Amino acid sequence: MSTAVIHYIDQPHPVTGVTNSKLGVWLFIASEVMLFGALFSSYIVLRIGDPAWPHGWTILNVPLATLNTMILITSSVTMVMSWASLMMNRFDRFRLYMILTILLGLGFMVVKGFEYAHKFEHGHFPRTDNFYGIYFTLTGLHGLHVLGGILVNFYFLVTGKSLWTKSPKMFAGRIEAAGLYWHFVDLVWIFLFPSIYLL
Amino acid sequence: MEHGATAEDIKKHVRTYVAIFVALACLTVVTVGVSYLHLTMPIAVTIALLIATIKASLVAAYFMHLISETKLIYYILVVTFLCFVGMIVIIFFTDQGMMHVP
Amino acid sequence: MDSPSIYGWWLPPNLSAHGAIIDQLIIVMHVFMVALFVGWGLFFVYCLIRFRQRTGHKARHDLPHSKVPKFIEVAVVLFEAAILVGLSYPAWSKLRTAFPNKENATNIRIVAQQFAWNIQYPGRDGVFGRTDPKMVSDSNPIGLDLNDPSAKDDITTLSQLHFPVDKPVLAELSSKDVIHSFFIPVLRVKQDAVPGMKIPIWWEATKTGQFEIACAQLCGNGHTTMRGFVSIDTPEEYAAWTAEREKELTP
Amino acid sequence: MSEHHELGFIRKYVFSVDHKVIGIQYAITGLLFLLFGFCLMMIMRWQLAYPGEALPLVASWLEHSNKMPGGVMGPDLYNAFGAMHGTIMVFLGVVPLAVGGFGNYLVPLQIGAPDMAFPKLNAASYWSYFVGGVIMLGSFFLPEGPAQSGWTSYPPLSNLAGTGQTFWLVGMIYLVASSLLGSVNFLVTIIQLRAKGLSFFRMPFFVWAQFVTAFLLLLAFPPLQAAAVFQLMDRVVGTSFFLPSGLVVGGTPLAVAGGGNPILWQHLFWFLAHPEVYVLILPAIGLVTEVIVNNTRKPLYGYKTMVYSLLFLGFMSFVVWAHHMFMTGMGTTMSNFFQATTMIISIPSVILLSCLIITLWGGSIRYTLPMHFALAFLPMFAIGGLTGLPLGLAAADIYLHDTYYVIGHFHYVVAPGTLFALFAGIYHWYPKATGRMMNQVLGKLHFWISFLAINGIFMPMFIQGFAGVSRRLAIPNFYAHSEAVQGTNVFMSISAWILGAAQLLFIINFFMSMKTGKKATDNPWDATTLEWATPTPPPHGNFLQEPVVHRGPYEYSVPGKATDYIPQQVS
Repeated sequence: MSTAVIHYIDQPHPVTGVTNSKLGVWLFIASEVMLFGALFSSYIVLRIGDPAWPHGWTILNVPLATLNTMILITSSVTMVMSWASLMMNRFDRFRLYMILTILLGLGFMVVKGFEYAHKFEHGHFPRTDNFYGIYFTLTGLHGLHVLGGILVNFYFLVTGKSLWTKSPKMFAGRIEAAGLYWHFVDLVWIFLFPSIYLL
Repeated sequence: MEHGATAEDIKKHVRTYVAIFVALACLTVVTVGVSYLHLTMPIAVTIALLIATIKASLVAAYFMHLISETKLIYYILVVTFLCFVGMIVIIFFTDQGMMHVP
Repeated sequence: MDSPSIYGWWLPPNLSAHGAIIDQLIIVMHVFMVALFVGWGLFFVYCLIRFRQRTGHKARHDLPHSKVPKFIEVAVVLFEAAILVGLSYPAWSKLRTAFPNKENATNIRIVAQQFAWNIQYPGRDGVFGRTDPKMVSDSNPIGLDLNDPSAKDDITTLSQLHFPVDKPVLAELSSKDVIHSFFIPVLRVKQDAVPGMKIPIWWEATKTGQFEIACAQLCGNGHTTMRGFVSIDTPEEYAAWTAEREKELTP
Repeated sequence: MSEHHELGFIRKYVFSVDHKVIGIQYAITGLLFLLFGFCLMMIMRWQLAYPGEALPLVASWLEHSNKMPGGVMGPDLYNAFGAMHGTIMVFLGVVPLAVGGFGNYLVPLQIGAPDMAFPKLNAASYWSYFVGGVIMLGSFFLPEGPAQSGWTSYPPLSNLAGTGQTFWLVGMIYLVASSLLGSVNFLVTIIQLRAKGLSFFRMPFFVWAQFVTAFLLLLAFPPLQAAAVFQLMDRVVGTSFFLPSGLVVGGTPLAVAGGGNPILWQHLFWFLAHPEVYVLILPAIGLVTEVIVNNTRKPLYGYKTMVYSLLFLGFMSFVVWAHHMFMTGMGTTMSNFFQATTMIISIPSVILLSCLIITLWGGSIRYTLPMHFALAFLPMFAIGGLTGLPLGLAAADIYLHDTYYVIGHFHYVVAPGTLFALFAGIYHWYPKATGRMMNQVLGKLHFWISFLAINGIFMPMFIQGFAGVSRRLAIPNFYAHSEAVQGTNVFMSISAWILGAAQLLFIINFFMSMKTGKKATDNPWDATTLEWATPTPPPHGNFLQEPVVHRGPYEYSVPGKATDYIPQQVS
């Protein structure tokens, strides 16, 4: 067996200055930018092609969505706080903030669930017209990304203790990576919210 | 620990995070308020996108630490942004390119 | 079908006014490509023979950089730019912007459907009748709305395109179901028929004869048998043909 | 992480996280799919050569089969085989073999890394590809058969197709996910895990090719993912993103909301598919460069020029996609833009090819078996590239679009181009992977028969293109202008079957040489790059001690040195 081992897992590469996981997450975010870019450009093309496209605020519940936006922004803050408390060697504070982030994420999904249920009751389905099609597809895909983020955060919450004791720097790097993904998902919602609900 | 963060440093960070949070919340209220004015589409779109870009850059700069990031990540983001703009502009632009019955 | 086949192993004869520039572009490009390929090929084979491994012959680590490849490369780029701006841009803009005006052109509408071409003529009043998807039936494939006065005199045929020679034809191409592609090899005309879009195309035939319309875009199982017939008539034949069709319209 | 305890069979070979085992898994699966896609084509060639006649030998077995009654291939089965031939060869055959197989196996070795940056992610990307492949194969057993609206699956036709299309979409989502995970892995490995002293401009050109390919995969695939989700919503949930209003299918108006735009799918699909075709050719150029430089015993001509044109090619491939869509009713402004970018993108390809040919000047060329394939790649890729020019000019494209000229163009780039480069790669690195050389006689036979047969198939396609024969026609001689060139179809079909037979030689050689091939040393080709500095076959963790790189990748025939090559890691 050779002695070689994969480097730069826990400390940054001397030249590039980043760890493997951070670079990997940023590359993954780059591909997500292209995914949501494609979704947005399709939304633009479809909306231009259809002059009878209704305004978002005539159909959708804007106050509820504003609340949802607030929830997601707060979860972004608690996420970064959980990372900061790891930097301050306060694992208990990390656990508190991570639980908060997960609860806020679930809250976001629950509010979205109510929104969808409300639409379905009134017989508005994705096939009703392209406005609903785009609404359900874009917010649905974003919702799946939020769900993915919740699962990752939950995994780190559960296995956090053992990883933290084994190698604190590596665990802090992983939380930062999870944080980057979570902030990106919040960033997508920051664009999604006005373009669908407010225009 | 990264970039020599002492406990004191992190406390300063925490204060900025809370400040950013307040800024984001206010901007959200503003963008919703503007939408209640039901402005004409071109104006509404530019305002909404402007506010969204400000909020997005706040999140990216402070929460994602892009302020103090390495050159490599900037390269990747610049290339991605160029391809992103290439896709958005040209797909948007193509609709004008379609011929119209004379 | 025409007795001695006019089709062979090279481009079919060009019977349209705008076809000449397309053929010229294809031929010029291929002369350029063959020249490049032969040049490359000769240099390639020469190197293979002269620099093959044999006793007493050593590879040279660093070589004097001759300027020749750079000149050839620049020449190739300039030639390509010349063809692009000189031939291709004008040919394309002529076809896509210089539409003949409606008065002295034969106006037709072509509606592609799964596995046939519906051709609609405006009739004597020169106005196309309104069509409505809900009125489509076996006898009325394009859903012509018969209580619209201007639709009464519209002649509609299935895969039979007739038009007079030496007169531009202004066609409006669309499709009922999937994407088809209206292709007449001898007239050098090819245009996708996209459902939901009405795309104007025009051409002008310079010789009479009977030819075929092919479908160039996969449109289902009948894509391969979706043939239409083009008959380029003299003005007299065309007038006789339209008169015949009008007789069928008035019961 | 190199675990020290011995792994069980399953974890060592099936769910392995070693980049070499995963590379071989990708390569074997890719080769099997290539063979399967090849067989689909060989059956289609029978219908094209003898339209309407029953297949020989097997007609009696298919007497009352519902797919091929009496052994005669109907248009539905022809379209199904055509669509799946394209999908399997591109997404399941060439990309996994070129990027998954060669990339996974060679990149860590050539940059002196013990493994890929994320070994578990590497295994996950293989198994996501495997699931996508199983779904694609599964769609053959559906009552309505697999997807049959072309490998491009343009709506509205693909929206109205049978459930095979839904399987195609779900399979595509898995394949796209696999390529995305793979590209993140490649980029992080190449950026982070290069050995000490291995700067970016000392990397072998093959690693550069994989680097640019990974970027193309990373940024171009997501739009197809979005388009596949939209089409899945259209087909399954009934939305009408790609269905315009007022569609009348089979006499009855379609009950959908309408308002969609079928051209939107074409934009999203071709936004991916053009970088995808560069993903097919860039690793091939990388492989060919390694083999040519090694066998001409002299440094690569214009290494930096080639790297810059590679990067320029990579970026330009994002802004040329609409030259596939000149006929969809495009105005002058857009078509002029895309004609210009298509002409511009031909320049780096010409530079790459010219640098490779000029590398031969002043060399001492050894005609080894891999060199045969690598040298054959050059003129074939030249024909493929050049025939792209008339298609890039919108006016000439009016006549040549969707004819057999297009099929000849891209097959010249992919078949004698990429596949010959992959064969060169297999013959070149087989000794490193198995410790034995491949049989020379079988190899030479395989080369010469394949070379002649492959030109026999694709050269007549240009003649059919000039005659105006449209592509994807199940009955080849239905139109008068296609009846005139029907003779070429018979010639092409016979060449296709000869090519098929020639591949048997390769398959026999591939498996036979594992046991009976001539023993090979660690560096049989006297090469300079790092992968030859490992024992054969390289153990888990690759290098006994971490290599340190002292010079560029191609230091051959340095004057005043004992041997005519100096490996990178020799101090």
